[in-house]
Parts: sequence; structure tokens; C-alpha cells
Amino acid sequence: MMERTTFHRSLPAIALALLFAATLFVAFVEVDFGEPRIEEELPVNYQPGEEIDTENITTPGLRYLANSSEETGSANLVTAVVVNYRGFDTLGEVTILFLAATGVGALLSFIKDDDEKKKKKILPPSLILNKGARLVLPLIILFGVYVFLHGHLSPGGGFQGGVIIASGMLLFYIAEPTKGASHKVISIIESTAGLAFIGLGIVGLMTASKIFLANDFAGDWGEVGMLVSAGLLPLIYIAIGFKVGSEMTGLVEKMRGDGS
Amino acid sequence: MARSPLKIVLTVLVLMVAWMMLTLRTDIDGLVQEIIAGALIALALGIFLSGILPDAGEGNPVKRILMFFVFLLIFFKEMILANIDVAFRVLHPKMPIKPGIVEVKPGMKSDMGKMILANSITLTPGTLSMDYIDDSLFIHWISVEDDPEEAMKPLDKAVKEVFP
Amino acid sequence: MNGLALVFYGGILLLIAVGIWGILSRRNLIKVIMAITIIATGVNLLLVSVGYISGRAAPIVGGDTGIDASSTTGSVVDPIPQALVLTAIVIGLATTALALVAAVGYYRKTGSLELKSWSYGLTNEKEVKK
Amino acid sequence: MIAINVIIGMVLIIIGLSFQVLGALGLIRLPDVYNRLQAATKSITLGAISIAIGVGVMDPTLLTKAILVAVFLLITNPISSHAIARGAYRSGVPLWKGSVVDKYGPALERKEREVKE
Amino acid sequence: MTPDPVLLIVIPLLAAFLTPLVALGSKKFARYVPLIGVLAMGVVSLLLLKDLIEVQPRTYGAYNTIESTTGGFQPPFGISLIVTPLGGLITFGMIMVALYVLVTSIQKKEDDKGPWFEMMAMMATAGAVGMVITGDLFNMFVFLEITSISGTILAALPRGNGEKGLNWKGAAGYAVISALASFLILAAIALLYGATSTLNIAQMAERVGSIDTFVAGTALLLMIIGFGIEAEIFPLNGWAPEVYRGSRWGTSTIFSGIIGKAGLIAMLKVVTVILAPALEGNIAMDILLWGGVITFIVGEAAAFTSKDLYRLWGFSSIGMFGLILAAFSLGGENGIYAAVLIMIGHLISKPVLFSLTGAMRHKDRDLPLSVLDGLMGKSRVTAFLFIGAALMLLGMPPSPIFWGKYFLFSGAGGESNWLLVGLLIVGTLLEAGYIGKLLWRVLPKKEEAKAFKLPITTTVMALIAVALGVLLGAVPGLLQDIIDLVVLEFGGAIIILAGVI
Repeated sequence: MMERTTFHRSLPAIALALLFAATLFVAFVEVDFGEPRIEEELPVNYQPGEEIDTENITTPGLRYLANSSEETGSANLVTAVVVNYRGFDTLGEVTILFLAATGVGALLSFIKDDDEKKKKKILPPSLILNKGARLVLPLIILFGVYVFLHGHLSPGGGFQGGVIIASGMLLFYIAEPTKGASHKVISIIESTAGLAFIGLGIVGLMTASKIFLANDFAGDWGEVGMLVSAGLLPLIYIAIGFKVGSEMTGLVEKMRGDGS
Repeated sequence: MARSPLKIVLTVLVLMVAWMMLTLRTDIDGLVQEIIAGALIALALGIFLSGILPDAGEGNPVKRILMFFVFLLIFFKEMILANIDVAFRVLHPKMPIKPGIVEVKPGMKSDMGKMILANSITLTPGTLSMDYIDDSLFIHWISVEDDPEEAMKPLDKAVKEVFP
Repeated sequence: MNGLALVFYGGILLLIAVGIWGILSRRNLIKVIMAITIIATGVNLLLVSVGYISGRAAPIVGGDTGIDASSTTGSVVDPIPQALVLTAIVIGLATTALALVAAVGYYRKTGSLELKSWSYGLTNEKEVKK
Repeated sequence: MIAINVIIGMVLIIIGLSFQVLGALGLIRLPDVYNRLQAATKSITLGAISIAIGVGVMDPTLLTKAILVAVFLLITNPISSHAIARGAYRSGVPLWKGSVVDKYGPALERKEREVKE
Repeated sequence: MTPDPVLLIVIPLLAAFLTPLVALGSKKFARYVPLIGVLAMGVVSLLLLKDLIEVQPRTYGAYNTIESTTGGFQPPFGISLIVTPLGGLITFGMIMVALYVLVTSIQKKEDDKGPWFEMMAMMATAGAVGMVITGDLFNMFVFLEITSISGTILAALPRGNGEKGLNWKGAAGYAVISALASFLILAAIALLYGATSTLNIAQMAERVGSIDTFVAGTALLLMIIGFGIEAEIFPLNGWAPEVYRGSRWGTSTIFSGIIGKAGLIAMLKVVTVILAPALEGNIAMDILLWGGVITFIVGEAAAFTSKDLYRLWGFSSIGMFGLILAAFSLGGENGIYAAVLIMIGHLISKPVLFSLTGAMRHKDRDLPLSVLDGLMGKSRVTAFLFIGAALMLLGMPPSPIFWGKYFLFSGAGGESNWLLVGLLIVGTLLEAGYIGKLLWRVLPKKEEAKAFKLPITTTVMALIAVALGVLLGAVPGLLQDIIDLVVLEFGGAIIILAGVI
């Protein structure tokens, strides 16, 4: 009975949603799937490896492909785009995560206040899970560090590494419901990493190019493909890794503290 | 959960090996950079995190490391047997199972030993460790035999040699 | 348009349609938030598939892909949408976390998760009593 | 001519896959959560390890990473199936009616009473 | 010296990352960090505005812009920030509103457990500024998200002890709807990127002429829905009254003065620069024009019937957004003059009205209109400020809004668009109706009135704002230079439009 009425009520919604999707579909048909749209400016019969005149290219994607290795020193072009060409976006993105983590903490403090805390006595966590989590936590953190330290060489980067570290901490929180890193430490790491990111951006304002977030050391340190290469890029990713790791840990930690 | 120097050294070594396995590469320059970075990270993590590692018991480290390989041999043999056992039970038309939860008392004292034992029991024929309650391990057994302690003997002994 | 495009765009837009239907027809906040995350997934997939070029490798030089630094053009996919998706995923996560906290607060105060009354202020509806 | 390591890798992957299939079959055929977990854990762990090592053998540059993956699976898989089994038991999933003995239930009750007091 | 516009973003981010660190030491002092941040932003934007009018040599087109690139790559390869005359003016106005809110709420009663309100107010401002000045479409989306996430948090912070949970209702609604908006915008960005292979707004405008009309139309639809939700355009503003009703006066001010305005400007930027040239005729601008007019009428009508004072001001803000949108889309010299003047008048009068309303009661209840009864007898200063600001909002001379409406009517009359003129008169009459109703209540009554004391910071700031409004209303020539530049800027956009047809 209940089901029926909801279904009737949602018929207009279904119609509207399908209409919307159909409109989008017709529009996206124009954007051919899998076609090399960014390569319209290449000469006809172009073969990979041929020299091209990058001066005349105006499509950003194409120029990044052609020039990224020299300009940023990063072997991973996605990282070059994320941290260097569109680094300003990434700064905003880190800020969004920071705002969300801070906001969740602030708002939960209002919710918790009104709550009478009923602490149930529960069995201690299982020994096997607890010790197992303790055993693998260093390995998970090591892997997270590996991912964000190699962001300019292999798939992954600061965000992914940070999330891996936070998932390790989540495992630890499941295994040890009462223990964990302190609020204060998390908060300090979070803010310091954010300040470090902006500081690295300001380095660009100070050095040769006088431009925020410029990567002036791209070619100076190491060759493409080495751990030490790509100038400030790995440093920024380290800051992002710490920041994302601490933020996600903080998010999990705050939500856990609520008990709901 | 004491942070003995030996424990820190071992932790750092294990982490270092894991790092090198992740970053192994052929060119010398790159390898040197990775080794330096890995050493720093492993050192930092080892010093900070060796405190949370489970207690591994006391004993002669060299002997324990050797025994660890013996344990691995036994364990892998049992694991392959376990899979053949599963295959037999699952494919057998009548499904010869007689499940139940039994209780055993493992011989080791260290937390690490208990954890490793429980994990290896899960992967050996017919058994799944459920929980520890006050030093006794509860095991779900797919075909209950008379004396569970007897069946656990070889694994228990091997683990006890490594993590007493 | 080829068949692959039909599968990709059709599936993704169906995902978005499911999400929009959920937002329009459900009143339970948790379900609405679920619908939002479905839309987020759909849009992220859409963004990635816009940058895909069939038969090309991931945009990483050397290492596992074995692509030479001088011949990236014409042999790898467009890196920009992949970078954008990274940002969009994080943003979706932040939004979801906040919406959930607001839902928890709403539930604690009113004992309900229903968003019944969006009245445009024309009526002064009664709040749900706890 | 296919290189010898590719053949070995293929064989390992095939073995792994067949164990995975057996595990899935066990998941369907066996009667209750605990028995299913038994079959699933063992076969899936060995199957996955076998596939990982197989890939490592086929492409030797990945071998060390594959071994690391195998070690991780060996540690975490049994822990997670233990957590599922324990959680299932404590949230009241019953044993199969053909089970012959249950020593865990009474012990758990005793322990819970101790903690509450 | 021209400051780098990127400072407008970097300063608040620095302050935001510093705030929790300082809060670990002293929660009281941490509340001043965002205030200092906003003050610094204000200085930067004032310098930029001054340069726009005087110093900066004309770089391209007929009007001045100040550009800044990030990441060390020239646009379209790096993300650039472009401060146009309209952007500079709005940026300055929004930062001043934020300053008003932060200074006024220094003496506050809410127990916040930290500097969260101040920090989020600053970040909402930073996001809004970023949306207005960025030259990159995806970057605009990122700033939109910064704004809407801090907006959600602001809306969820309870008023007083938050006993009825109205704040959570508003915040939950806003969180869901703004998330929907942002993903629709993201879908539009995906579509436009697929069609043009670029994200830079200027480059996209060059390339968009060759794309399919249907693609452009769909992108237009998505963008109008997405930004329309942020800009509280009817019928996409169902969330807004709940937010205004449940949140603090500061939050309401920020939504009406900063977040909504930024959504409006961003929508105008996207539609006029990118999408209008891709469509035939004047379709895009006509949609905006009639959408704006309908929003104006609906908003003012809802305000007229509203029984809760917070909501009343919320609806009146929605009406004003409609009016501004309609004026901008009417275009031409008269339209732009009208839009800028109405926007300035709204930016000045609304914070005063919200702060006075907020000072009247702090609890989490609806605020019936009867709180105004006999306000004159309770506190003369409050009553005068209230009357002044309300009349300024209505457009009683001397007020910038008076001149704005004058130009709007002459613009609509000049095009012989009598339907538009009629609708605008209806809306204005509705507005006059409810403002008259409020003022009638303010007049002294016979019944005994309890004394009511306005906090000193509120008094000072409101006095400054009302004085500024009167000054700008009496001598509108002070704004001549900058508005002329804005007209040039929009003339540029219209010329592009004509070129394509």
C-alpha cells in the first residue's frame, strides 16, 4: 500500500529526471566519446614522437602533453596539471577539505552538547583484530607515504596517499575504540601543512617569476623520472599528503566521538 | 608494549625491506635516492610507531628468525592442504560437514603469537578462529574431531617457537 | 556515435537521472544525500569519459607505461579531466560529510529526518515536535 | 615462442582463478555464515596470492610489489573474516542446525556479564 | 603600487589556516584573526579599485583590467585572475559587508566554542571574491564550493541556544540543494570542456561560436539552474527562506550580501561572456530578464505576506536579486547604471536591517512582526536607523536605489517595454506595502514600552552605513567613474554578442 502511493507520487519526478537525462544525452552525443578532440591543432598525419611547434598551440591539454616534462619535470602528467598548471585549484580543493573538517568538528560540538552521554559498557575489542591492526598500521602508513612521495612519478599523489594513511587510522580506531591521536596534534599538523602549501606558493612570488605557485626549480633538481625531480612539486604533494591525511583522520575521529 | 632498541631496529628493517620492495628500480642514481628516502621514512616510522606494535615475546632473535621460516613452510603446506580440503567438501555431492565451535588453549603468552596463531588457524584445513576469551581460543570447525588440542599441535608449536 | 559511447554516456546519464529522481521524490534526508552522491559519481564519470581517447595509455612518462617523454603527444589521453575529477571527488566528499552532519543535527533536534515542508514562506507550518 | 616465465605466470593465475571459483561455489553451497566464511577465506586468500604472484612472474619488475601484496593479503584476510564471524555471532546469527557443539556462546555470555558488573 | 589580485585569495586562506592554530592558544584572540584577514582584503581591494579608475594603463578593450596569473603559465595554460571594473566594485562591496558583519558581531552573545563563525564568514567572502574575479571556469566551480561549504556551516551554526533546530533544517536543505547545483554546474563544465577543449573563460568565448546550438543551450540550462540556486532565483530558491529563518543575522547578511551576489555575478559572467554568443538572438538574456522580473514579483509578494521578520528580509533579498538580475539583463547604459546602483544600495541597507533585527532577539524562535511595535518608544536610535535603512531599501530619495529605479524605469520605458514597466511597478508597490506596514508598527504606541539597548558596535556601524547610503544617494556623481567603466565592460560583452549575430 505504502509502496504504491510513493510510486504514484514519484511518477512526475521520474519523468522529469528522464527528460533531463535525455537532454543531456543528446547534448553529449555531440561530444564524441573517445575522440582525440584536443589534437585538432596537430598537423594532419601526425605520428607520435614527431617534433611539433608548441608556440602555435592554444589548446591547453595538447600543450601540456607536449611541454609538461620540460616545464614541470614531472613524469606523471596528471600530477603536473594538478599541482603546477592548475595548482591554484588544488589550493582551493585543500581549503574545501579543511573547511569541511573544521566545520564538522565545530558543528558536532553543538550536537554533542545537547546529548546526555550514555556510555554503554561493552566488551573490549577483539584481541585478534586489535593486534592485527597494530601490526599492519605501520605498513599502511608506509604505503601512504610511498604514494604521496611518488606522486610525480607514478599514479597517485597527495590526496590518495593522505586517504590511505587516514584509512589506516580508521582501522586503528575500529580496533581501539577508546584510543587515538589527539585532537590537538591533528589540528596542528593540518594547519601547518596548509600554511606550508601557501608558503611554497609564496616561494614562487619571491623567486624569479614573481608569480604565485610558480615552480621555478622545475629543471634545476634532478632529471625526469627521479625521486628528486620536478622542483617544488613533490614538496607540495608532501604538504597535501600530510594535510589530507590529518584532515580525514580528524573527520573520522570527530564523527566517531559522537557515538552516532 | 615496551620500546626496546631491538624492536625498533627490527621494525625499521622490516619497513625498509617493504619500502625497497615497493620502489625497486634498475638505475643506480634512482636506487640510491630511494634508499636514502626509505631509510629516513623507515627510521621515523619505526621510532614513532614501534610502541604500538603487539608484544612479540622474549627470546634469542637469530633462532626465532630461523624458526620463522620453518613456520612458514608448515603454514604454506597446511594452507594448500586447506584449499584441497575445501575443494573436496564443496564438490562432494553430500557435503561431508559436521560443524561446531570448540575451545583450545594455545601455549604461547605473547599477543603477537596469539594473533599469528589465530590467523594461521583461519587459513588451515577446516578451521576459522572466532575469538579469544581469557586465553582460550574459540574455533569454528567444519568437522569436529574429538581432541581439538591435538589437531592444533604442530601449528601451535611452530608459532610458539617464533613468538613465545 | 559508436556503441561504446552509447554505453558510457547512456549509463552515466542514467545514473544522474536516478540521482535526480531520488532528490525530487524522496523526503528522507539520508536518502536525498545518497541521491546526491549518486549524481556526484555520475558527473565524475562523465568528466573522465569526456577526456578519454580510445586506445591511449595513461598520461605517465616512463616507468610502467614505457612511454617516452618526447612522444607523449598522440599516445596518451587528455590529462586535464583526470586532474579535474580529482578535485571534484574531494569536493563531493566534503559536501557529503557536511550534509550528513546537518542531517544528524536536524535529527537530534526534531527527531525526524523528513524534509516535509518547503513552504516558500506562504504558510507558517508547525515544526515536528520531538 | 612464449617465454618460460609467462607460462609459469599463466599457470599460477589459472590455479588462482580456479581456487577463487571453488571459494565462490562454497559460498553458495555451504549452509551458514561461519561455514561459508571458512570456504571463502581460504580459497580467496590462496587464489588472490596465486594470481598476484603469477602477475609478478609474468612481469618481473612487478614481482616485489606482488610479494608485498601477498603478504598484506595473508595478514589482513584472516583478520577480516574473523571480525565478520565474531560480529555475526554477537549480533545473533545462529549456527547451522546440524552443528554439533557450541562452546563459544556460554563463554561469551559469561564474559559479558563480567564486564557489565 | 598595484597589489597582485591573488592576494585577495591568499590572505584569507592564510588567516583561515592560522585561525585553528591560534585557537589552540586563545579562543578569544583567534576571533580577531579573520577580522584582520578581512581588513587586509579590504585594503587590497580598495587599492585595486583605485588603480582600476586611475593609474592602470588601459590594457585591452576599452576598459581597465588587472590580471594575475598563477602557477607561472600565461592564460589559457595557467589559471588567471582578472579584476574587471564590475568585479573590482563588487569585490570591494562584498568585503565591506563582511567587515560590517565581523566588526558588529565582536560583542556577541552566542556561545561558539571557537572562532568558527568569523572564520567561515571570511572564507565565504574569499570564495565569493574568487568566483567574481577568476578567469577560469573550473576555478570558478572550486570557489563556488568554498562559498557554499562555508555557507552550509554558517547556516548550521545555531542562533542562541538553537532550541528548535531551525538552523539544522535550513543547513540541511542548503547543503543538499547547493550540492545539486554544483554538480549540475560541473556537468555543464564537462559539456563545455568537451565541446571546446579549454577551461579559460576568454578562450572558451572565442571557441564557443562554432559549437552546436543544442550543446550551448543545454549548457545554458545547466548553468542557469546551478548558479540560479546560489543566486536565489525563483523557482530555485526553496531553500533560502529556511536558511534566513533559522540562522543568525550575520549568516543572513552574508547570504544576502555576499553569497547570493557572487552567484548572480558568476551567472552573468558565464552567460554573457560564454553562452549568449553561442545562441541565436537574445534568448539567453531574455531568459535572465524575465526570470529576474518574476523573482522580483514573487520575492516581494512573499515578503508582503510573511509573518516572520527574518524571513521577510530574506524574501526581500530574493526580490532584490531578481531586480538586479533584470536590470543587468536589460542591458544598455540605463540597465547597467540601474543594476550597479541598486546593488550598492542593497549592499548598504541590508546589513543594517539584518543587524538591527538580529539585535532585537537572539533566541531560536520565529520573530513575529510585533517585535517592532512601538520601537520608537523603546529606543530612538534603533528606530531612526531602522526607518532610514528601510526607506533606503525602498528607494526613497536620497538613496542609490532611488536612482537605480529611476534608470531602470527609463531603460524599460525607453525600449517601450510596457509589460516590464508594469511588472516593475507592481513589485515596487508590494515593496512599499510591506515597508509601510513595518514603519507603521515602529511608530510610538500608547502601551508601555520596555527600554531596549542597541550594542555600541552595531550602532556605530549602522550609523556609518546609513550615512554612506545617504551620501551616495545625494551625490550619485561620486560613483560616475566606476559605473561608466562597468558600462564599458558590459558594452564589450554586447558587442561580442552583436558580432556573432
